[in-house]
Amino acid sequence: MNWILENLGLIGSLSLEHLRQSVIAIVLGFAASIPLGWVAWKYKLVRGPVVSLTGLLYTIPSLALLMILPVLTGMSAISEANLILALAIYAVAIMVRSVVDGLNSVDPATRSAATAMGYGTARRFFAVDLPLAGPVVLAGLRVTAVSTISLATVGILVGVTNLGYLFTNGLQRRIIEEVLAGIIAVAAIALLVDLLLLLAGRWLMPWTTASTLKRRTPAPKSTERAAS
Amino acid sequence: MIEFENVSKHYPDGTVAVKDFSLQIPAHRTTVFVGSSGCGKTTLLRMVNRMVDPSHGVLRIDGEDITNKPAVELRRSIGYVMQNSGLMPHFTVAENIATVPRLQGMSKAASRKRALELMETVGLIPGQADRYPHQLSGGQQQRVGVARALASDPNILLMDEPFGAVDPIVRAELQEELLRLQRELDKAIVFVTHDIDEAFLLGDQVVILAAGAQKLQVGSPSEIIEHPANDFVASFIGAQRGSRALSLKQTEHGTVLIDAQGRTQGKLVEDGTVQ
Amino acid sequence: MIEFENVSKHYPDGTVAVKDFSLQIPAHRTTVFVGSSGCGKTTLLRMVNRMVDPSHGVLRIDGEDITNKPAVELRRSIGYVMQNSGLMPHFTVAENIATVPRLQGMSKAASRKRALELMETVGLIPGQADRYPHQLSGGQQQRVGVARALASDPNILLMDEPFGAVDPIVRAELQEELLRLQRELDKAIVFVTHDIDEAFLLGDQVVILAAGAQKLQVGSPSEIIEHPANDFVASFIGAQRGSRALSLKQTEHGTVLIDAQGRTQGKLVEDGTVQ
Amino acid sequence: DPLATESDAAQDGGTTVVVGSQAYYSNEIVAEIYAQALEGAGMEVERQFSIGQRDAYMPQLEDGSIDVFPEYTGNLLQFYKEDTEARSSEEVYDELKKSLPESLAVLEAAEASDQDSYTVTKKFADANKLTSIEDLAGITEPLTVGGPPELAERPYGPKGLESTYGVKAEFSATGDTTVEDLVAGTVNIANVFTADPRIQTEDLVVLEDPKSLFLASNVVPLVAADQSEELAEVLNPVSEKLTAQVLVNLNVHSTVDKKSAADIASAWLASEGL
Amino acid sequence: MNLISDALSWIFAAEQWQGDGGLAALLGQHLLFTVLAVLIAGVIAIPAGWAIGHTGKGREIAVGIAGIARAVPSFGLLILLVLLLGVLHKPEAALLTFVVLAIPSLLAGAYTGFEAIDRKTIDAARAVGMTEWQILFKVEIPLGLALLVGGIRSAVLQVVATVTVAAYVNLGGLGLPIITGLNLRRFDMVLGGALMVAALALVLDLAFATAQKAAVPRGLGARTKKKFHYTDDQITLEREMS
Ligand SMILES: Nc1ncnc2c1ncn2[C@@H]1O[C@H](COP(=O)(O)OP(=O)(O)OP(=O)(O)O)[C@@H](O)[C@H]1O
Ligand SMILES: Nc1ncnc2c1ncn2[C@@H]1O[C@H](COP(=O)(O)OP(=O)(O)OP(=O)(O)O)[C@@H](O)[C@H]1O
Ligand SMILES: [Mg+2]
Ligand SMILES: [Mg+2]
Repeated sequence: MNWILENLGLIGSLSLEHLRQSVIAIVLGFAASIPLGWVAWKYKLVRGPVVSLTGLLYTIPSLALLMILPVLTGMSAISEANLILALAIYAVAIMVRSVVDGLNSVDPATRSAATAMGYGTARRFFAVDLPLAGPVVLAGLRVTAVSTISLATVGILVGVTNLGYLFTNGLQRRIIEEVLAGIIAVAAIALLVDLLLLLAGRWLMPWTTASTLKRRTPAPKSTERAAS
Repeated sequence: MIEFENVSKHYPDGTVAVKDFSLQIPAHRTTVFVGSSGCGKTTLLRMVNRMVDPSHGVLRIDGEDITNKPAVELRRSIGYVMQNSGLMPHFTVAENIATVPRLQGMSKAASRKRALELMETVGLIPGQADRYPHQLSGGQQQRVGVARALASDPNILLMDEPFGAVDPIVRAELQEELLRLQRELDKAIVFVTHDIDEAFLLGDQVVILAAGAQKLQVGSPSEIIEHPANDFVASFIGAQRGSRALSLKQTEHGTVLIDAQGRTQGKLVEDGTVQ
Repeated sequence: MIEFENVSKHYPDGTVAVKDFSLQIPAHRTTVFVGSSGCGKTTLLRMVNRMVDPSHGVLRIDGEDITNKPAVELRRSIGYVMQNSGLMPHFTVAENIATVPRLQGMSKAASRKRALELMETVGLIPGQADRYPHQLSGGQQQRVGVARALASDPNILLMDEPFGAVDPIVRAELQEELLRLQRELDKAIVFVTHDIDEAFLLGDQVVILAAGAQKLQVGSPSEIIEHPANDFVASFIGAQRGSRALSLKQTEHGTVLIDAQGRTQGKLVEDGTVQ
Repeated sequence: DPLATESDAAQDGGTTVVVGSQAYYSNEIVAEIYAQALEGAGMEVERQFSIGQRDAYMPQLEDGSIDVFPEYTGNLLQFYKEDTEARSSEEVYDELKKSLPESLAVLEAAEASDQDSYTVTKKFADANKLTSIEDLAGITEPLTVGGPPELAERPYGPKGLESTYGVKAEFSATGDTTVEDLVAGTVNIANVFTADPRIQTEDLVVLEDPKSLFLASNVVPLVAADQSEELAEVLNPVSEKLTAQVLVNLNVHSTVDKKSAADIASAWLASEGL
Repeated sequence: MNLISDALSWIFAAEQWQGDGGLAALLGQHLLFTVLAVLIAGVIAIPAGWAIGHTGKGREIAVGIAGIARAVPSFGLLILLVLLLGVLHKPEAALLTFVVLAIPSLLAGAYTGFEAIDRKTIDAARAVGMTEWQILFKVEIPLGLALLVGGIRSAVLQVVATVTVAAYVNLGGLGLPIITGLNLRRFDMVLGGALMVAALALVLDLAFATAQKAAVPRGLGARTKKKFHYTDDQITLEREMS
């Protein structure tokens, strides 16, 4: 534990780096997934291919992607931009599907009611479809955020410094606390971001959490069990 | 006045939902479409606000072909209430009611004021304005649905089984409320149900439909009960009450009316005033 | 005979669903619990097959406290039909019907034979035996539910709004069917509904309940209509038909009965036989 | 490339010296020593540490976004001249100077070296009377060489071992745990860097390399040619003090005492009066 | 495009497939690790998930554990375990890492499968007199199977993609050419290895998609297709966990 206490500064600055890289990637991936997911949802024909192709991106080993991307984009392999782009691609791989699922989860009756009241198509998308897809999209975003933050550590293998540094450096120097500190820091950041997203969701989508004042008949489940 | 002229609707999968349907729906009156499931009631209704476009034929409102008006505008000018209310789950009650005024560009404050007025009209208390739909009972949700449909003060109100999902006691309450509202508002209401009792209670004009939106009988409730057009109508209007053929029976508590199975259906009072 | 003796049920969240309820339910008769939503009907019914255990009080079947028998066995010996049928979606019609015989160890072949017999009893054709529930209409699914409940030839049949989800015409059909079945089978049927018309049609004994399963009135349909215990019952049994206070009106088509609002409710025939 | 933030940071630095390092703790210590020494001489220093493999950082040195980098003469020479014949420290250093691109220069090399070696445990060496790689040829038991995965393809890897010394050995890609694997016995020959402190702490024997399979590889500052004069003033004295034993000691401070590179560097610089 | 053709010719070179370090052996190792890890994780997570789904208890704990498991970087965990267990136990360390990776999806697949079952169906099963075990085996497991297979599917995909790091600790697998190529600047090797992993993932994904369709009980044909379409993947599973 000594090592951790003596290197709090290092852990802190790496954490900030890590957070910055991950957040940019998450935001980029999210921004790209909304239109992609919308297209996939709207046009049934392209849905299958788009969803499976983006899903397949997820299976490309991260190390390989980090080395191959620079060849395709011309950017330097060790640049932060390269890592962020790779992470954003993985984020898209997860998010597109949840955007499609989210739009699918909107009750067609609600959508039809909106049309019946005189919403135009574009207006309806932003005022009705997107917010109502929100909870599912948010759930996807939370998964994306956590996995992006944890995945970002591989950046160190191509020379982008973040909390992954503690893993390779700890291994070379055989300092177990250093590796452990890295894992804890990554997990803590991931869970923190997850929590922030959850809170942001509550704030942005108050209807999902407003309590049901009328007593909802609970599922009979629990009492049966008591009875059997 | 709404006018259907030889209207048909074929869905892309080949279903003929409406076949050569013509009807005049008077203003300031309630017209009820009644018929069993799948006979085309919803399709007829949704043609009025162009949620469904007819395959053939013409629909006119006050003499003008409705295809001449942009669909979006037309819809904003017609109230529409559906089963399960169709409320936006992410809007509060007030926001839901104010939807159309907002779409028409009314300011936030003015539209909220309007929403609160309407809540009173339909019997909701102002304290519920900032709730979300799922925090209301089914009956209250339907009231919000009605308020929303009334928000732009439309001449026409379309109601598709608006009370189908609430329990009988609340339903009776909502029906009474609608009768009261209609006395005040005087809209052209087109109402869809498959409950013949509801049709007779609410309708000035009742249209009994069979598959393909075939008109079996059109008339006032009394005309239909007293003179069913054919056996099918007779059995249809009787089906839901065992039978409407009643006879008198003397009991120690007074004269009651019994149906063909000998079950008591009501109590005879001397005149038409409430007992 | 089923006997409720001072039975209460408090749910863990504090809801008192049933408060000190006592009732005798005769064998070979249909007893209907009717009341508005949440008044405790389902809770009462589910106590009979120990899906819910009472917090206080005793329930006896033919004199024996039901807690003396293992719940699983008790349930197999009591038929239970619920709204939306509660069929196993992954079992065929025949498999669904044969569930209890199979649980009781009957061979596959014998239980299938039994299932086919029962299908006939409830008016299903044998060709539907190998369908899955979702391939049937709502009404047919309810028939399967009834057949399944009858499979072990139980003395008691519990039915919880079994016809609540089907449309009125099919509902009328199923109600007739149940009346016919009951004439044949002679079970103790406990039936839950919130439709007073259905209660009066099916019940030999009707129990009108208010919140907390408070008994407002117990009696035959005629007794209740002719002599409602209090104003609440009077309005409850009237609520669903505008009013049951009818008066006579002469028209050119003959004498009709009109309600307090002047709406035609039926036609007078000279005697109790069907017109 | 506008997206490459590292380059951005460096381009504005006429006055700032950018010091880089590999993602290798020992290299990082040396880089830190350079950085602190330069700071001591009043220069602005920016650190771009832990950049990974040579392939990754060389382009940045070549384009001037990094100005100083601790390098190893032999490995660097091979990067530019794969088939080099040079083997001794001097040969390598001389040839390296000729092979570098114009924009780059090396300052004085230190005595300290951190080069590839074949290493065995003391026990294994004693049992088989090993002092040199040549001696391996006489061993009958199956041999396995552990090392980073790419050793399989390197000229001094198993193929070189066989062609130069006639030693046949299997290869096992033990990567970052090569020394542990050697100690644990999963491999009996390990490709270890000579400055690895565990050669001492774990009682290992570096086999001699009479036929020069490996190049000598001394620690050397690789710098931007246009700044080499100012930098030499500061870094040559440092290299002079950086002996083989010093480098091992520094590494021990890192792995055994778990000190940070910065602390190790400042302590050493202070003790040497630099 | 040049790169891809280089990679393909690297893959299809006959000598690539032979010997201890050949692609055939690496593919075998990769599969073996995947299968073992998912099996072990399944033995732990599936019964646990079923227990949670059946009893409705312990959900929060499961969500918490799964959340943490997902937040732990596999690469770091592998290193930590190698350091803790020692080099002689690298295979165990790697396996444990992959098991941790697979658990969240499997757990979620198992209990969301149960939770997605209409409560009325289970209520009815109990009411006709099924015992708790009968409910489990005759109703819940068959009806929850499709979502469970979905969970297995996403666990397998995640593990397949991650087993590439096994090469980092000398355990072979298709990550070996990637890591070797990385240090040698041999892009044909890097891309070739990546393509092999992606192809393996694709094949497994297709196999599981088929299995998942087959796992939908026949009775849940048309009516529930849609529902399963939209719950058949990891994201949805994860969503239901959060
Ligand atoms: N979008 C559609 N595509 C194809 N067929 C449709 C569509 N909408 C309705 N139908 C079919 O058209 C017929 C009439 O449908 P409609 O919804 O108008 O009936 P309805 O009288 O409102 O029935 P319900 O009482 O069940 O609401 C039905 O057979 C229905 O299946
Ligand atoms: N498991 C439970 N836990 C807590 N409260 C419950 C539970 N089940 C039912 N209740 C409550 O007990 C009361 C009676 O419920 P019950 O389901 O018996 O009513 P019901 O008459 O069948 O209503 P409905 O007509 O809506 O089916 C209601 O207030 C209900 O909310
Ligand atoms: Mg309809
Ligand atoms: Mg109930």
